[in-house]
Amino acid sequence: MAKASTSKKAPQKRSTTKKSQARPSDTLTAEQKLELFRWTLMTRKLEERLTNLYRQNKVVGGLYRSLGQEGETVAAAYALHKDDLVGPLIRNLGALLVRGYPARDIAMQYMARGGGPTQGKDLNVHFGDVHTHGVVPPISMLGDVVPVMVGIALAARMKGEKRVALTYIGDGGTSTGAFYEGMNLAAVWKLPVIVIAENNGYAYSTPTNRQMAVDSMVKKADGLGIFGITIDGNDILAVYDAVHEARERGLRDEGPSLIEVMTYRRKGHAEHDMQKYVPKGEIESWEKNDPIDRYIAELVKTGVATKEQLEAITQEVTTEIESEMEIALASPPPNPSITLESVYFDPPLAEDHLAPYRETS
Amino acid sequence: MAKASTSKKAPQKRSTTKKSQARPSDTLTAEQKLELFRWTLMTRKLEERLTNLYRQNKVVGGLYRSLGQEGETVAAAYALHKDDLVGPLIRNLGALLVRGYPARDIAMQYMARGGGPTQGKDLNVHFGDVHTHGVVPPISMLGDVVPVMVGIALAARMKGEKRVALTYIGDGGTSTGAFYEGMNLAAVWKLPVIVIAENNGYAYSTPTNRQMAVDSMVKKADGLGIFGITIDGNDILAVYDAVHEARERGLRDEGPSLIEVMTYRRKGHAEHDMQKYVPKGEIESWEKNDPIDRYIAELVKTGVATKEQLEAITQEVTTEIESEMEIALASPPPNPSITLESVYFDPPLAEDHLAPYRETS
Amino acid sequence: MSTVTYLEAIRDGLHEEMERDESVFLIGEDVATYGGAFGVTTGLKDSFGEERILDTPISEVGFTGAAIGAAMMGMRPVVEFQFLDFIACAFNIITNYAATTRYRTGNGVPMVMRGPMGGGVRGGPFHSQNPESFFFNTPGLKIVAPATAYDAKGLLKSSIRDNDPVIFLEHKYLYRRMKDDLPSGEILVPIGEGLVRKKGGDLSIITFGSMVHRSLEAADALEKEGIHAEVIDLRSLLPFDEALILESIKKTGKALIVHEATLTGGVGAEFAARISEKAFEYLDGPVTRVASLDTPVPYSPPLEDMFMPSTQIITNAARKLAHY
Amino acid sequence: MSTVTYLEAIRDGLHEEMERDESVFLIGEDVATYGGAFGVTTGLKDSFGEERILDTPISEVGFTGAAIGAAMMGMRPVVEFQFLDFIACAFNIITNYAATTRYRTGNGVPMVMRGPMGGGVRGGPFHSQNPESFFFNTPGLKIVAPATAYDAKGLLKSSIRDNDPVIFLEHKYLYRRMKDDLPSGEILVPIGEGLVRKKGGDLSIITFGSMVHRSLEAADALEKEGIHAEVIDLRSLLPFDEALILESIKKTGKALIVHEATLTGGVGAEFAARISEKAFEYLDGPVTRVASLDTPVPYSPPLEDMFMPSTQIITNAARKLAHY
Ligand SMILES: Cc1ncc(C[n+]2csc(CCOP(=O)(O)OP(=O)(O)O)c2C)c(N)n1
Ligand SMILES: Cc1ncc(C[n+]2csc(CCOP(=O)(O)OP(=O)(O)O)c2C)c(N)n1
Ligand SMILES: [Mg+2]
Ligand SMILES: [Mg+2]
Repeated sequence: MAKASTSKKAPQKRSTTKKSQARPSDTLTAEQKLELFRWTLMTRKLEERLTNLYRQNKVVGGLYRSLGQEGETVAAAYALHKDDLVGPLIRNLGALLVRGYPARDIAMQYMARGGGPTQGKDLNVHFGDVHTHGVVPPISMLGDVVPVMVGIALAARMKGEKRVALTYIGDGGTSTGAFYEGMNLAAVWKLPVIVIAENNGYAYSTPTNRQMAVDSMVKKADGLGIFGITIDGNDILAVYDAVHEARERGLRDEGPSLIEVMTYRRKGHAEHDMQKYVPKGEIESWEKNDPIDRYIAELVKTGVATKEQLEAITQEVTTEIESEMEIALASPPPNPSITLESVYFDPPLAEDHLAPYRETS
Repeated sequence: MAKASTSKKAPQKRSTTKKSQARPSDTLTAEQKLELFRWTLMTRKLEERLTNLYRQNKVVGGLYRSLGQEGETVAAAYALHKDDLVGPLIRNLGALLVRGYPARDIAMQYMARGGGPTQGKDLNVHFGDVHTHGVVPPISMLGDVVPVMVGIALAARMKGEKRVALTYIGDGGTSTGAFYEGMNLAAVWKLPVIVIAENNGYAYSTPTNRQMAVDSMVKKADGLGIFGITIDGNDILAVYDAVHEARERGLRDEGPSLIEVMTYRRKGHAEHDMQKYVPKGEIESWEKNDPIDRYIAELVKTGVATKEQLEAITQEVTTEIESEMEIALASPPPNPSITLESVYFDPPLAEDHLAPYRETS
Repeated sequence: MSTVTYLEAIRDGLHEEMERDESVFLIGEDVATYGGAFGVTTGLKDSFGEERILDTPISEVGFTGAAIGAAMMGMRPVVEFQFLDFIACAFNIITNYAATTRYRTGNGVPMVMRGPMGGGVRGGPFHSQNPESFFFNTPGLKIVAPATAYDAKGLLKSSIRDNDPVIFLEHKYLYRRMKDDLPSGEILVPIGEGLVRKKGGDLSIITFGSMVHRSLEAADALEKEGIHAEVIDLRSLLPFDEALILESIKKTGKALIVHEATLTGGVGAEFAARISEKAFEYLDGPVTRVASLDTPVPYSPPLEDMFMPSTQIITNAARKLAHY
Repeated sequence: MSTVTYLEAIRDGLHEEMERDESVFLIGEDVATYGGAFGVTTGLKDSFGEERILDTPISEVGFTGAAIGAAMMGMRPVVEFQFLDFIACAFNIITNYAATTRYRTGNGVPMVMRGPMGGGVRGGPFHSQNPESFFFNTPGLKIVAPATAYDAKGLLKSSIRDNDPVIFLEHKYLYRRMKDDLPSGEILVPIGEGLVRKKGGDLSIITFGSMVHRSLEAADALEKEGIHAEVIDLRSLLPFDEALILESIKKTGKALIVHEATLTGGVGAEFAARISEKAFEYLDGPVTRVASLDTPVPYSPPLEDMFMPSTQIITNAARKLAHY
């Protein structure tokens, strides 16, 4: 069996448009470009704050970071329109912010508080409402969100609505049969499904070359008969461009797109993972390729903002997160009485079965 | 969604070896070439005889034909060595013959007789013994045989044995997650697994272009990072060549091969299927491309045998099948007492639970 | 009034609901052009077009997942499994996605998962299964199992209108063997309500699906011996009509549970457990179960006949219990 | 003698069996380099190499299928599911391929499927499940559920040597909380044999896995009130020790069944059904069950605590039954 090696170079391609052509991101206003900055930064700052809460034992269970990947998540979600739908997974916290969920919601989820979107019934980013926020609530089983997004796009087409459905999946998640069956359906039915395939080097401890035998996930797209492209996932505007184009293709009934974003998971699978399996120097080399640093440089270079302006936004974001965390921390744990609620639309089936034994001794 | 159209041309490629190079089948002796003829013919004749028994209500349940596909099944199995393993599905009856199961076994299975290899516990080609015949017993759920063959190849490698594992799968079956997950494992671990992907136009009533968005299953191989080739499935020696080469690649630790064989299912999914969904003339056009007719022409043209010699073999085969059927028809139904046997290696768990109620009233 | 088979009743139910509600659609293998392996959906493509009757690739996770997504968006998908044995391939996405989403998020996933199940047709181990127990320990799912053409139609229509995922078990042995005269008006059978198919005071036979008919045959045979069995057709399994069961047991004091799935871990155990907990004081005999033998479903007729509960065996068990 | 945790006992069992028998190997996600999500397999790669400790892509059907194929060839694979909740993804290939092959062909598929299951660790709906009931109605499978370090090791070794597919349920709550002094010699706990953990004459508590410990706590509490509960740890669920259960009930006349999975359709129903059929004459009170509430497993501590049977609830139910 092949030896592990993850030192892949991030390719330089940015979009399908030729060098000479205008890129979709060229039409973004300075305001929009700064909004992109703001969400990306907020993702990072919020996760940092959550790590803090985790160390204080306020987070219940594990904590999963997207350090180094915040850009692709946010840019992809940002390229969608209001009516589109997005299905974020654990490392796509940023998409929830873009979609309008306040930081407190995520914090309350992580802290298992009653004020969180699932009232403490489910954890971390496992929430979402297709009607209010266009967000599809995921489950843990990797791959399953893909066919669900296909059904979302199918429903939109049936209703005559022009909406696309975007989800993210890790290199590891693309090994699942659910991913394959879902993508094949979307391919045959030419549905506007966009998948951001996050090639971040690892699935838990397993490097990408022990996960698949292809050297590019574009080949997986070819194998499905759909559009595929590999882009630099730490180049925020490149991700924006690729999703923008995928969206247009989808709405022209040209079918799904698989966008492989080359990026890197700089933290372990979860906070407890000590990353012993990571070769020396690998993390450091990717630190130099940080999406936020790069975007700051780009914004400054292209004159969208000065360093001082970006610093001001950073201050704002930090302040906002602090006040959000205050609200989250003030939320009490859920009331046990909700445990039996909402299993069905109809009343619970076996409300009474432990009741006789609940009286104190 | 795309319109159905199945009028694909069978491509002319025969093997990966260049025109000028020697083909593996060149080294087959006349005897071997006639053996190939014999098995292919026996497959057809046996299935015809089973159809007969089906019409006489002697077959219990459905009957599935491989008319028009007998060549690829037999040639692929024939290209294996004795120690290799094969996992035939419902349309690969011929592989069982090649592997040494007498026609009676298949007939007894189809007629639910006690003398059949599963003693009437399972049906049609659902049998096999890896130890005695190198045959892996399939289950109905499509795709599942693929990861099982991967495990077979894995076990052989662990034991240091040079053996390959071959299975067949329909165009429809390649849509399953089980197929994908299994092939991906084989790809990552570079195991000698060979898959004959039978592109026979339909999965039940569903044409191939409603099953997948690729125009060639070689693209599926590309998507998995494995070797893939499309060949003319009704060219018996071409199939032999492709499997022979795949086998050698596998034993050189170059990983799995996907061989798409272009062929056609000339009968319905099962005997009860009236094929109303088949465009006019399609079946007839494929009748002209019959694998047996073509092989006969080739054998005669290349001087391997005369028409008369082939006619003699045909007579022999017919006679053999008749005597086999006699034996099969003489087999009684199984004794009900075996119903509880062999659920476990250990004695059955609940042997007694209906016993108290079995006494006659 | 018109006489329809169990199979036609399902087709009619689908037809009526698709006409009534634009959000209902059908998805599965070979359901459109071919009309389904058993012909349940024959003609629906002509009435509703390929936009609402969707042939799929062979991908149980794919199309079940697509149904879940569509249901989230307010559609009401009906998923056909070509044989219900293949629902096993979608077990994960059903129990983990479809079943939990309302609980977790407040938004439900209204969808029906249906297909031919059950034995007696010499289908062998993979075309004969009774999969109800697989899903019976998963809160969030509903399971129904009609025994007659009337209930097949009425329960299907209720299932499609239900706001949660429903597994609709069609017994293929009954497809063409059962017929009912159906009134022309709307038929709706509420989920969760059982029915006394035959009244009697000596013992209660609690059953559903194909075994309703064998149990009724057994009850008729016993009648001649002066034993009066009450036969309860549960119709719904999750939720099931506990009140109806308990009421009957309180009258008869004896419970015989009959199902076609294998004994150990079959849903009958739950009925037995409820009875022995909640009607303990009323019991005049052991709670008895008759179910298939604990083996895979064998194919050959003598084996399958030995495997499945026969009318004779049900009769014997009922007699023994009555005489207890 | 050495003191080992439940988790270490499993690791030691794996190590011993891999040393004893070359055909044993381990396959699963992150089991080699990382040593498994919970560290159960830490160090095994160093001892046995990557040839026998195989990290897989994320493909539960793929690697379970591969284990089936290898088992057919005479190997004895041990499959790790990173969390046992994910065994749902392989439900089809386990119940249809692994479980039926011996019956159909005479050749069995010896393999062990193991992983961390169960709640109480705030894992939420998809990292806390008790999946035993999913597989309980599938003849051909075996299921074991150790409650102590001793049994974890002894049952694992027996499972690996068993000639049929065994689902080995490791309760993650017990991984580091349970410790035993293990003798240095070979430990083998036979599959199918339960154990009386505490003797008593007033009622029988029938349980397994994590609930053994809460049941023992309940029994201790009741002791002070003068109520003597017998606590039976089934250890194996399929097959389960019916004789031991019946023997105890014949003595106490009262059965309380406790498990962590949700009530409706849980395996406890089967135990209740067997008792009410086979020990009917001995029963002095209703067969009672205490199990989790019929909902998905909620995440937040107050909800999960409400959801799962507490020692207090078990005590109350046992007291009520004792006083019946
Ligand atoms: C079907 C399934 N199997 C196993 C797991 C356990 N698991 C959770 S995350 C993970 C690794 C995911 O890797 P990847 O898809 O590359 O995403 P990343 O963590 O890199 O973002 C695994 C194995 C799971 N969630 N679902
Ligand atoms: C997982 C699964 N889903 C559905 C079926 C029902 N089924 C049996 S054969 C068949 C069509 C198979 O088509 P293909 O794979 O192309 O093989 P062919 O019949 O053409 O040889 C279907 C849908 C099945 N056996 N397994
Ligand atoms: Mg990854
Ligand atoms: Mg086909």
